[in-house]
Amino acid sequence: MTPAANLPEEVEHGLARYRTMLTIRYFEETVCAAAVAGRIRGPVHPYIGEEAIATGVCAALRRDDYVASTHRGHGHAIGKGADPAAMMLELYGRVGGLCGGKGGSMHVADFSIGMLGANGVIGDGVTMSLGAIQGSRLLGRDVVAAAFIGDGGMNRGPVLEALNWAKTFRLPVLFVCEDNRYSASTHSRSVTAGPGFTARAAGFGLPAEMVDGNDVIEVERAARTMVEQLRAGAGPMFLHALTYRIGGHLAQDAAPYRPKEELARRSPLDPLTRIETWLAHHGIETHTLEAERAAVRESIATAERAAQAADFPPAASVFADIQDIGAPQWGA
Amino acid sequence: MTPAANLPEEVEHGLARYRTMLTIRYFEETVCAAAVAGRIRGPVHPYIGEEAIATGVCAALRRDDYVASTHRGHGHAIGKGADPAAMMLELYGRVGGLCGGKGGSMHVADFSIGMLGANGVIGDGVTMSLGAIQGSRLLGRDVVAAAFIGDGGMNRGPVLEALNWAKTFRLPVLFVCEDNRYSASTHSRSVTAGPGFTARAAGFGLPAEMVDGNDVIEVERAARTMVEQLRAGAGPMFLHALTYRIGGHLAQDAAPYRPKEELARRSPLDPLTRIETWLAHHGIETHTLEAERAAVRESIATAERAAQAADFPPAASVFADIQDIGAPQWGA
Amino acid sequence: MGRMTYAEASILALREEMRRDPRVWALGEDIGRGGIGGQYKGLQDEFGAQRICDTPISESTIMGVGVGAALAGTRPVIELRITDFALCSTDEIVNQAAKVRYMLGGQARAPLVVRQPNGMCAGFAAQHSQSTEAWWIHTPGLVVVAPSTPRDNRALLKAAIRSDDPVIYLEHKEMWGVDGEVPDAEETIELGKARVAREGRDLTIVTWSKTASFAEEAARTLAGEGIEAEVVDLRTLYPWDRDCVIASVERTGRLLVAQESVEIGGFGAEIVADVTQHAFGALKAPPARIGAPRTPVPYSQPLEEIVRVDAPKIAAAARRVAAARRG
Amino acid sequence: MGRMTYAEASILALREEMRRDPRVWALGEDIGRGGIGGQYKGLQDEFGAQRICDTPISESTIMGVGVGAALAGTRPVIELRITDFALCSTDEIVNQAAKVRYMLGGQARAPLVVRQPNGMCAGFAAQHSQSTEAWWIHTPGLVVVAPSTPRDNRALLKAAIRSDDPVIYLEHKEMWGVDGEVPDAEETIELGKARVAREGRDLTIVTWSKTASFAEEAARTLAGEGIEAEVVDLRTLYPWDRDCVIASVERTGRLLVAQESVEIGGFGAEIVADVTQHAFGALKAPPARIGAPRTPVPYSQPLEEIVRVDAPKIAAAARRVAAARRG
Ligand SMILES: Cc1ncc(C[n+]2csc(CCOP(=O)(O)OP(=O)(O)O)c2C)c(N)n1
Ligand SMILES: Cc1ncc(C[n+]2csc(CCOP(=O)(O)OP(=O)(O)O)c2C)c(N)n1
Ligand SMILES: [Mg+2]
Ligand SMILES: [Mg+2]
Repeated sequence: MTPAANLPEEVEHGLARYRTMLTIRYFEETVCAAAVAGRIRGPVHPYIGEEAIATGVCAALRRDDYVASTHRGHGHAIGKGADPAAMMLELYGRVGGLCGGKGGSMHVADFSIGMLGANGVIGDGVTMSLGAIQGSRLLGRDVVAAAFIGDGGMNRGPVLEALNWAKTFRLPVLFVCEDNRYSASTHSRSVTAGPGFTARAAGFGLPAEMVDGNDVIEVERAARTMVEQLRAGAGPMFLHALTYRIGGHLAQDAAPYRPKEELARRSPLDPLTRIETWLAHHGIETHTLEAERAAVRESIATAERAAQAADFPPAASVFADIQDIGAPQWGA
Repeated sequence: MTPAANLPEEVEHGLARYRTMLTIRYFEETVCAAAVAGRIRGPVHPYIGEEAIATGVCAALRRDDYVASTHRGHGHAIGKGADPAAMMLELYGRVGGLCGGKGGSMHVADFSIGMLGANGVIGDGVTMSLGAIQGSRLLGRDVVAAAFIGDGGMNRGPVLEALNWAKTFRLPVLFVCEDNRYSASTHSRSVTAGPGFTARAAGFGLPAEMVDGNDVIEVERAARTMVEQLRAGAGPMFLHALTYRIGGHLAQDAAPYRPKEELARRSPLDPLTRIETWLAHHGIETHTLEAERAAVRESIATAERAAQAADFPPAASVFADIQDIGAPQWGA
Repeated sequence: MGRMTYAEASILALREEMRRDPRVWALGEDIGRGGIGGQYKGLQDEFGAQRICDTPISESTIMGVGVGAALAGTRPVIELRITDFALCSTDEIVNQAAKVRYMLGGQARAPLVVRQPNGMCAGFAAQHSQSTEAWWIHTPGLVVVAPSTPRDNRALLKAAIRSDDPVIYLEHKEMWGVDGEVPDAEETIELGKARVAREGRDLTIVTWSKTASFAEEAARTLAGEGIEAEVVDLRTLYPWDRDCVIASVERTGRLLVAQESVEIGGFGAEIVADVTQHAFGALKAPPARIGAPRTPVPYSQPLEEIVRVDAPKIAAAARRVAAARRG
Repeated sequence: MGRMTYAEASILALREEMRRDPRVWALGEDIGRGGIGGQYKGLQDEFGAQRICDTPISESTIMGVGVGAALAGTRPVIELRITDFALCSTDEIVNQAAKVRYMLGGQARAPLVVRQPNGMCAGFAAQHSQSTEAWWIHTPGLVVVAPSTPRDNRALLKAAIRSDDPVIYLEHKEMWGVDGEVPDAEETIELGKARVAREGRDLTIVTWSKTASFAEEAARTLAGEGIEAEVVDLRTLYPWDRDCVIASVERTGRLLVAQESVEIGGFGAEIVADVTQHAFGALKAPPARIGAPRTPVPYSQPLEEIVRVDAPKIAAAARRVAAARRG
């Protein structure tokens, strides 16, 4: 769905962000259904409700900039430009998956676009992103990194070490805290101390800002400003993005532990509703939005059909890419 | 050397602190000489120059309160009331040592007075002290803990996690950062970001204060105020004590990496000089101070002679106190 | 005698111990609402948030706090969610929990239990499917336990909580929903004692945790072929019941260790090496191991199946051992 | 050919590699002024603070940064000071460095070297005297190297840096000052190949790291008694040179593994188990191990001596192996 050529740039960007967010939303809805039905195995952490953050932040990045993700990584991958069809193949564990079917949901990665991977260990993506930048600096590359971390993850030692480290070495890293209020079934606030994450970051010398993480326009604006500064050498910065995990922690989690009123209060804040309202306000008509939705929905459905039809990886691949010396089957 | 009975309480306390600080200083000078001469083995991290901190903080604690220490732990042990003679036996690896000769310098501990031990791993004493308090709370005991940590250690993840944890559970723990400016041969400032440790602690919600860590009177005053508050339920607090490591990182370290001017600037700030000046100002005469010094010096010398004469632990003790089930020599 | 799941059996054990001893408490991420396998369900309602304590995502501090709390006289059950995350608190386990009693000359002890569900979990991939028992076996100061049935999970968890030694308690990630008979009456199992799950004269299969059920299944298959395998479920991995294993090998003359974890450098190597050294004369064939190849666990199902040690693979290995002759 | 110390040999190796390849750099605590064993002395002067990078005391991040930097195309040498502190970054080593290539389907690799001086250090007590090689052996994705001489330290460190696999590089804590001959010409040693340090027909002693010198000393003593021991210094612990070991055992018929680390669950168990499985027929006596008891390392000198595996203890064990008969 190419928008009319005569749209103002701002609106064209808005539409592009909408498309990315839709892709994430439909991808997640599709893989959640597949996980619940048992077609996709293992843990799937849906990004539903948080689409504006990955979309806005990644829009502010260059193709060769890095993104380090979390266990809830599909949105970051799509935001950075990974192919949803190859992601679908990965989640189905098939040939052609981003990681050859060997990683699954918690390891979607695409190094060709600087997407360093989802990660099964909270916080490790953050420290690794610092290294990717420190290494790149040594190689004379002017890339930056966005390191995503959850509100719960903000209490892990390595993440806190990383704040100090990034500032010490003045690394161009944008820490993005996706504050969806929950760590699995725990309300994060109940295990998190202090006046807030911006103050926490400031305690390590990082300029920090809080944004409405459900407003993709605002997220992108904040991220752009920060990324420009960091590429210019200002050192690391911290973006605290407030959002809400609309779904459960996992595809199968109905999240009964959440108060009904909370959900009711949250629903109107859905980032997709927000960008739709914005687009409508900027003159995009309902049928255009509907057409966008239909097109994205269809492309995800096609991707799922293709994944279901694809082959599983050949048996030999189980022993490939472990290490160059030292055969894995020794002693068997 | 009992001071004249008619001294004001304040001065009597000052003299008692002086005695503690002298004990630490002479203990350290003695064990450093022994380490350099090869009579004491393994790493010895002298507390010389930092005596006012352990002395002032421990003076604010009850006997059953906890202290968690670092690799540089002799001062904390003496401050909390451990017997220097039993410590000397420990460093000499002899029977009668605080840990039966099995721990050495990095593990001096005395549970009978809440001294949870020096520790060979930076930061682990801090997290363990939180547990000692959380456990004690469960047992209905109203104890508090002082957790010591170096300026370099303030960058370890577990220590940062501990700030969040202590505040989350409102644990009565006083974090004491002994900022001696160095982490081994590294100038800590070069690897430490942010406006300072009080801001860092405040980022986790801990009330924090900076004190002149070479002024035992000031340290004790600050610690007393905080300990009172924490025992009353105010939650954890943070004391940033500025000091200077007069000696090397280890007994054998001549610290050639330190600028001469820095040393020259620092010498007059020696905490022992400071308390001597204070005592003189409060009417204590030179010969009284000299007598104190002679007495402490003699008691440490006696302790060393006793340690050198003491037996090594019996061979059987190598297999004692490992675990109740599972003999250590299996398979031998 | 009633039926209950592996998870329910552990809830029962913890409830019984918490009622019996007010010093027993549990801490870990997200346990208040039941924990990753439902193994804490309902406990916070009964014992409150202080004794079933939800923590921040701070693995180092969870473990450090557990050690400190044990030193202060309580008996913490430390929940690390899965053994893979225990890698984030290895230092606190090895450098503190395991050694503190020794290096402080016996003036204090750390009676704690570290629960860290072990092993593969279908579809969970490389960072959530590890087995770590080999490491803890090698670490002085630690007792290591791995229950293979609901009944054992109840009785061994109780024994672990009562133990004055630090215990690494390895439930299996895929077993929470497995059910079995559990006696109504309170029961503990002595740590360090194995269970002969099945008797047999032709070879000894030593195993533990979930693999015990695969070994029993393999033994049933083999029985149909005239091979009678004795299956020894170790229950406690350190100290392992060498007397029981050696007595069995002396009867059968043949040893196969069956483990889910990576074979190279795994716990099976210790058993084979030890039995070889101490019962060499009794061996009618080279002792053998069956374990996973030295491969991270892949995500895709057919690949995962390749590295999974199951009953057919154990049976095949057992046939080779039964047929082999002293070289 | 000149003489230099083990530390100097490693400085030479790193200097040569850093000159050769601008992607090579090192990071760790306090290395700018030379590091704990002087093994970085002078390098910051030549290469600057970006390539010999002093870090905060943040073990998790040191290791995480190393992995990220390797993924971004550099070749970091990660200094963890001593293996005991590597326990603070076990997660990053095992869950990231070792697996990243595999779980990302080969789209990236982590060519890094983790230096973590291993073993006992006189008087350093329980938290500074551990050996961890058994853990890394067991971890898919890792190559493990342990140099036993200055010459090997130079040649193996160079090979490790050039390796595209993540390498756990275990120098020995007590060897920094040991000197030996090192060739002037550049030299690397192929990873995975052992060195026969001494030939002999009566038994094979397999060993590595500092213990190799004790084994050689024991072999000299034994020679005076008419026992000719072959000493195999593995150099690379994973993959270990099984061909070399098995060929030797096939000649001698007897195996003793000598290791400094805790015997139970140690690497020696793997060697004994593997050789038993694959060369059972060649064994004239039960294969044996000599290692430390399962004891934290005590501080006091006479106690420390008890748990230290030295030449006399190896010789005594070798005598028993040489005298034993097939049971
Ligand atoms: C080191 C580590 N500890 C625990 C877990 C288990 N775990 C997975 S997701 C999760 C909650 C994370 O909360 P948050 O960081 O807020 O991210 P969110 O799931 O809300 O996106 C936990 C505890 C893990 N993956 N890694
Ligand atoms: C986890 C850990 N990392 C590294 C070390 C090695 N180490 C011992 S002391 C030291 C410097 C500590 O500096 P600081 O915390 O400022 O304490 P100070 O020595 O100045 O008292 C280092 C790096 C250690 N003991 N533990
Ligand atoms: Mg969250
Ligand atoms: Mg310091």
